[in-house]
Amino acid sequence: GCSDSGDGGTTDGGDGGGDAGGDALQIALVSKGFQHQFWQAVEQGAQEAADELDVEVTFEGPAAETEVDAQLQMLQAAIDRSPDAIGYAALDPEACVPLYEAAEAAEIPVVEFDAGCDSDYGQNLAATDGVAAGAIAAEHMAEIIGGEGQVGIVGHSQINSTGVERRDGFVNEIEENWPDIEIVDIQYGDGDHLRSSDIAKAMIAANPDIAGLYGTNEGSAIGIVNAVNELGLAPGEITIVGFDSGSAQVGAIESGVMAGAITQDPIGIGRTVVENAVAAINGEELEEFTDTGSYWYDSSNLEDPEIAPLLYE
Amino acid sequence: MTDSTQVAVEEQDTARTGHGATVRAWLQQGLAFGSLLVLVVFFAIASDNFFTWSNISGVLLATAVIGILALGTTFVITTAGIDLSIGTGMTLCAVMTAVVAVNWGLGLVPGVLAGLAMGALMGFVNGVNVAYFKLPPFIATLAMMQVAQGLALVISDVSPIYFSEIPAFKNIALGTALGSLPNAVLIMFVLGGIAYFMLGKTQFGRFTVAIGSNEEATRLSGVNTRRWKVIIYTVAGIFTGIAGVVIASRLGSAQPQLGVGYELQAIAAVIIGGTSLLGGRGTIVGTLIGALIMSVLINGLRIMSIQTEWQYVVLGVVIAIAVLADSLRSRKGR
Amino acid sequence: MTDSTQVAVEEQDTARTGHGATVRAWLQQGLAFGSLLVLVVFFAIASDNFFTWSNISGVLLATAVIGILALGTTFVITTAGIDLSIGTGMTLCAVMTAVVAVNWGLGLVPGVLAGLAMGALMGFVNGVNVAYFKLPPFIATLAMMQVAQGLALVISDVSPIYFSEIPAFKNIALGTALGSLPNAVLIMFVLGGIAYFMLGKTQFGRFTVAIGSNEEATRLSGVNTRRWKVIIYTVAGIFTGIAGVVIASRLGSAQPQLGVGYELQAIAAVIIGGTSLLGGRGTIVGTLIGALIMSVLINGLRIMSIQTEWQYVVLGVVIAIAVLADSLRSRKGR
Amino acid sequence: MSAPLLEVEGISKSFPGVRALHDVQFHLAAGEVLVLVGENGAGKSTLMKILSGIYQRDTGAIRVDGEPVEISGPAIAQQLGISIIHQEMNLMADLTVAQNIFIGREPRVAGVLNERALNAQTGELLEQLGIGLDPRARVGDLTVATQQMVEIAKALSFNARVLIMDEPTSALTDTEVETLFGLIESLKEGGTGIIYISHRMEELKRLADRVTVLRDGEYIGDLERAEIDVPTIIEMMVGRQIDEGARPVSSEHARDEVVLDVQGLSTKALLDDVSFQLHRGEILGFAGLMGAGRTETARAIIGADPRSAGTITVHGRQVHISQPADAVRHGIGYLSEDRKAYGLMLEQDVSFNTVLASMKNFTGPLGYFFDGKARRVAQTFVDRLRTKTPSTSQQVKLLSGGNQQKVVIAKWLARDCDILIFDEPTRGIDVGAKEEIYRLLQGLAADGKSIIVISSELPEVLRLSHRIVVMAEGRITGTLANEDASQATIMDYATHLAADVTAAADHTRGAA
Ligand SMILES: Nc1ncnc2c1ncn2[C@@H]1O[C@H](COP(=O)(O)OP(=O)(O)OP(=O)(O)O)[C@@H](O)[C@H]1O
Ligand SMILES: Nc1ncnc2c1ncn2[C@@H]1O[C@H](COP(=O)(O)OP(=O)(O)OP(=O)(O)O)[C@@H](O)[C@H]1O
Ligand SMILES: [Mg+2]
Ligand SMILES: [Mg+2]
Repeated sequence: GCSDSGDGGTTDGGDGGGDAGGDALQIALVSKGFQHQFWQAVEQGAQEAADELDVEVTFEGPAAETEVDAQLQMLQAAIDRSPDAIGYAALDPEACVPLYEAAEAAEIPVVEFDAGCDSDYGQNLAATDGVAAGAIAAEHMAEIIGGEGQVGIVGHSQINSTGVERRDGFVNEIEENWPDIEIVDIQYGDGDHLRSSDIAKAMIAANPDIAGLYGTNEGSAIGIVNAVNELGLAPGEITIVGFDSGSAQVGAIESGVMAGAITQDPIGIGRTVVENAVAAINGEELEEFTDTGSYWYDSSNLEDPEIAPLLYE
Repeated sequence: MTDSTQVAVEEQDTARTGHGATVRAWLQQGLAFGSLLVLVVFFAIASDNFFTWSNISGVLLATAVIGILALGTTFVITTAGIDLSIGTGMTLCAVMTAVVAVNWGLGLVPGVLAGLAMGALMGFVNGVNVAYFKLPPFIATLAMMQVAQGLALVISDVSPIYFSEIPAFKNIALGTALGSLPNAVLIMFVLGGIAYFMLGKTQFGRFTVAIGSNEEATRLSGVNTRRWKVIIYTVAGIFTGIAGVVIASRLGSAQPQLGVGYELQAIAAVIIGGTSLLGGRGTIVGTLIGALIMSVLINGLRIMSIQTEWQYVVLGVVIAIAVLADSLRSRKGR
Repeated sequence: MTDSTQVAVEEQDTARTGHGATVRAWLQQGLAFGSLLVLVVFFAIASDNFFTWSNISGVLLATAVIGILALGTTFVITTAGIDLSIGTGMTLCAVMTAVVAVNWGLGLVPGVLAGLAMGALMGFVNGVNVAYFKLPPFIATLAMMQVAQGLALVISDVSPIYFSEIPAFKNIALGTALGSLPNAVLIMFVLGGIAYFMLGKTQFGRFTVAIGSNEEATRLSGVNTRRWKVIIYTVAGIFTGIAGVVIASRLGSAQPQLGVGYELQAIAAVIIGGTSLLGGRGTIVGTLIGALIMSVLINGLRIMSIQTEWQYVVLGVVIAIAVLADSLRSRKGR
Repeated sequence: MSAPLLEVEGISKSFPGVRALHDVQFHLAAGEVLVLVGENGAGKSTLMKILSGIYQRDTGAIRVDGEPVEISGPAIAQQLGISIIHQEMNLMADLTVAQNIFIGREPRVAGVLNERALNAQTGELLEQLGIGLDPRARVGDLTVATQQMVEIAKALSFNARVLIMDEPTSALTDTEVETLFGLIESLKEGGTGIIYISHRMEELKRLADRVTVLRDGEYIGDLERAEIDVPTIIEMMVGRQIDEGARPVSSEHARDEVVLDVQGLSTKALLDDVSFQLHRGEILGFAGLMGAGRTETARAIIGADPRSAGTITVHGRQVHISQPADAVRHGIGYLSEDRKAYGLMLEQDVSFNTVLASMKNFTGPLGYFFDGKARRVAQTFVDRLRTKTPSTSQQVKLLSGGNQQKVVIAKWLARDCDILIFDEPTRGIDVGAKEEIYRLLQGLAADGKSIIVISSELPEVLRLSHRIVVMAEGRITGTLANEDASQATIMDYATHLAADVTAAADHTRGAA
């Protein structure tokens, strides 16, 4: 017996299917965070899939993406709960290895999302290619500003893989293909809206001719939008390229303050990881990698059927 | 013989203590103000873009939230207490405002009032925990810090709440009622004036200082110290509530995950300004200067495109030096 | 006449103070220990998965880093000081270890020594700032917190450094020299023993308590309080260094962005254990119990799959209650 | 003749603006007791702090055995064999008696503290000194008087060649004073030179081999033992004559109106059925030995400590007092015996401290505080009490001990309570000022205020009180009219219950 919860409607999940087994499968998702909209969307997708497949999921993550240690403890606690499967998004690819061994010993299958662990035990990684996403952002930025001028980056982390990849993808693309564009400054605001807007304002003050600003996640991007609003600049005077989704970014794009942004498919990631977890429990062979993709969206394609579902609130 | 001493005594008076505490307080602030001037001059020379109106007004705006938090917490620190809950508490107030104004659809005024009430409530609970349950302020407010962080997430349903339906809300912080200075800056200075009056010119302020100097002696003097402590923490809570409203207005949204770390910045501003963590010595003007030092420094480093990691290092060193100058001076005074 | 007074005094003594300090200390710890037991029993009943060997050893392992930090900082807090630099300082030590061991290729032992030396250096600087430059400990260590955070990023070149080339490094924390308990746990308990000895049985400990009770009186008794304060902060720094090595070993890497927030957890553990922020009263056993309370609580909430946001709320409330029980008791004791 | 043990010459010391000492000299021979006298703020403590390495002199020379020395810190003073009992308590409250006395000199075995040896050593010392104290008691739990004994034991433990005592008896009752004097005698015989500072004139005759008088930081003169005459000394100290007022008689206050009626007051720790009445216009003295429970009675009345039983009636109405604020509201003010811990805000200025208990008088609409008015009132008290301070904005910690005490008194005079409880009000106050304070209290009583004076100085109790309550072991053992009281009768009441209790205690101990 894997789960100990009493049968029959203990929690919201138990829709009393009345099948032979009775107890629903338990899947523990340990994510990189839970407060950001991105992770909330992942959870949403996971929940949707869970409801369809009639399994129960738990979802947790540390307060900040710096808390590697706290995340390991969450993973440890998840293993000790002995669920039927675990979904894991590694904050650090090395530190998780011993815990994967523990999971293996406890015969709990592990599937991965967003970022993987350097262990052979994990199965399938459902994620976005951050470098590619950053390059797409750079390409659009460069085209909009006409291939020349100064741009700045407000990053959300100089060290987490997402922050680094999105920055590097952007920087590489500019350096390789856009010789007339200069990246004048890169600073990091931890995704804090307020700090990001103060950073953006300082960048604009320091580089009055700046043509574009790129924010590497929702908080950074909205920070830039706020900065431009506070400075009273006309929409489009500075080209803003953002990342992720959320109603504020969608609003900024609709009003023309933001040129466009990259969205990933967090709901898809959530769905995939749960589906894969169930498949793993059933002993199915899984692919090594599922690219959930990243997409450019702007005022022209907001309503497109491929894009609209990706724009979580 | 008596005469000669008297003369000596009077001389001293005019020379050094004058109006004793007052002069000392001014010296203190003078020193902090000196540090601020040095920073401003340095950055003005180092970067052409520092001393522009737009940047200066940006720096002031960036000071507002920390400044308002620091003002409230000056009272608490003057009682020899500390308030670690101001950062996440501010967030909870912002979220409360948003929930009432947007989610419940009650609009701007009830939202703002709810935010302030939330701040007062948190401060009240802190005060009761400290005064009546004798919790060390560090623990009482650390606990509140956690609770506020959790509750902000819970009542916002872990997602930001936008004020897009109430466009007027943005004006609280970003409107310009007076000239071209954002309202948030005005709010900070007005609150500074009120706090200055409260600390320096009222019974409330006297008791705040007295409790910080010697709580037991204050109690034995017939002052209901417990009740006053509750009042002091509640007042600080109201400042937290105002900061919450201001930050929500500035961001146009309530961001429930924000806030951790603001408390240390605000406390640092208070101490840099010259308020003593040991209690009994508080200065409102100093606090505002301290907050300005912090934000000028951060802004200047950004303007100069110093790498973020080096910004931390410089910030740490400058904080130490700013307070060092003060502590060396007061050592000489001995 | 003298006789009668003598008897009276002695009677009072046995009746009220007993073995004075000792009894109080035991009561204190007894209380903290009681809270711990309550938590353990509660979680054991609430979840079948709590009281498994794997989970218990997991909880202990999770306690190790905070516990080691809390041990060192107990000394500092007993002097009525505070150390906010332990969180990011630990990170800087971890990075230092990695840089020397991996980047410079000098291997395990020099790496570990470099980490400890880094810790000692930070503690030393804190101590000098506090003792000789008279910086308030809060500011001195807040500044160090920033500096350490920045330096950790700078010397690691803003990226994690992995110990994959030195597989033995992992054993420092995760090896099992004794039974199946991870070494990190052993290290914590051994350090606990050492700290217990240092605080209770050595002149170092005696002066630590004396400085926290009345620094001026200690100085007037002919103790070189400034030098001892430097020593105390340096010792605390070495504990920080050890914590840095342990966390690096546990993670198999030095994560330069880690650390913020650990200081408050460690300080909370110390206070929950019964050490007074006002100085003069420190307990090592209490600190370990305090650290265990924190990690049992966090683990238990996770095991029970409580939503993260509610975990914060519960954590805050339990911290308050754990210390409340103590403060109510000591109020009665008066 | 060989060089004196200790000799100072031409010592001057100024603090920013305050000239505390100017060209002061004195000398001390081995086996001699030199008593240093002078008004509050005359510079006595400052001079002693220079000798013990806390302050550095501006000019002048210090010679030990004829050799010039530099005393740059407390440790150096210790090495030179100079040991001091400070006027203000300087103990580590969280450490035990033994740990306090031997801080830095603990017995160690291979670096490990030997607590047992430490306690044994301390026990021996205390026994030798005739101080009945458990070496393991935590100092913070002791009363002021007991703490003072610990200070004394600590200073003596150094086997110093020069022992400085800065008002060691200000907190002691006669019993401990006797113990201390016995100690001083034996130290003298052992060749220790003792510098003794006191405002208690009766002690001069008992102790002094020589008296050195300071006034306003200057050396006034020396008197050999044979020349010692209190009025002369007082005149040298204050520059004028002080005539002592007469003892009051109980019938002086004719008014029978009871303003405070305490019945059956008990506390968990000590008090047992304490009952007494205080009349309008009366000064009621409380006498007793150290630890008799006088302070505790006062604290219980004003609600500073919890009561286990008892009623308090003020002006005929039973009142509920659970904290000092309630007491003050009902017109009862309490001046604590421990000014540093419970009386003053040392960091604040004279004006701040003076008005703290009477804030209402200085508060207008919106809680506005009238600072100017407060300063004026503070200044009137500075003048009335002759407090030596450069201005009302001087920080209290910079005043001399006696002047600090005057500030606490001013605080309660400013409050204008109907009922005042003064616990050791003249601790550390010089003779001249003392007499002024006595007159002030009598004036207040004459105006219809009622005053309780707790004092360990029997002459003071007799000088002031209409009636005298004597306590022992937490109980009232007698109430005397002034005309029926003498030092002898009071001591009798103060000890007779103690004797009973001792017998009982011995009995139970025997049984156990
Ligand atoms: N640190 C200081 N700063 C400024 N003034 C001081 C300081 N210490 C003492 N004084 C002043 O020096 C003078 C002498 O003080 P001191 O304490 O030596 O007097 P004292 O003779 O011991 O008086 P008392 O009998 O009241 O104890 C006083 O006027 C006092 O206010
Ligand atoms: N905080 C306290 N808790 C418990 N007992 C105390 C406390 N303070 C004092 N005592 C004890 O209460 C008794 C009465 O002390 P109190 O101070 O009332 O005596 P007193 O007559 O004022 O004498 P003195 O002040 O000269 O020592 C003493 O035995 C003392 O040890
Ligand atoms: Mg003196
Ligand atoms: Mg007493």
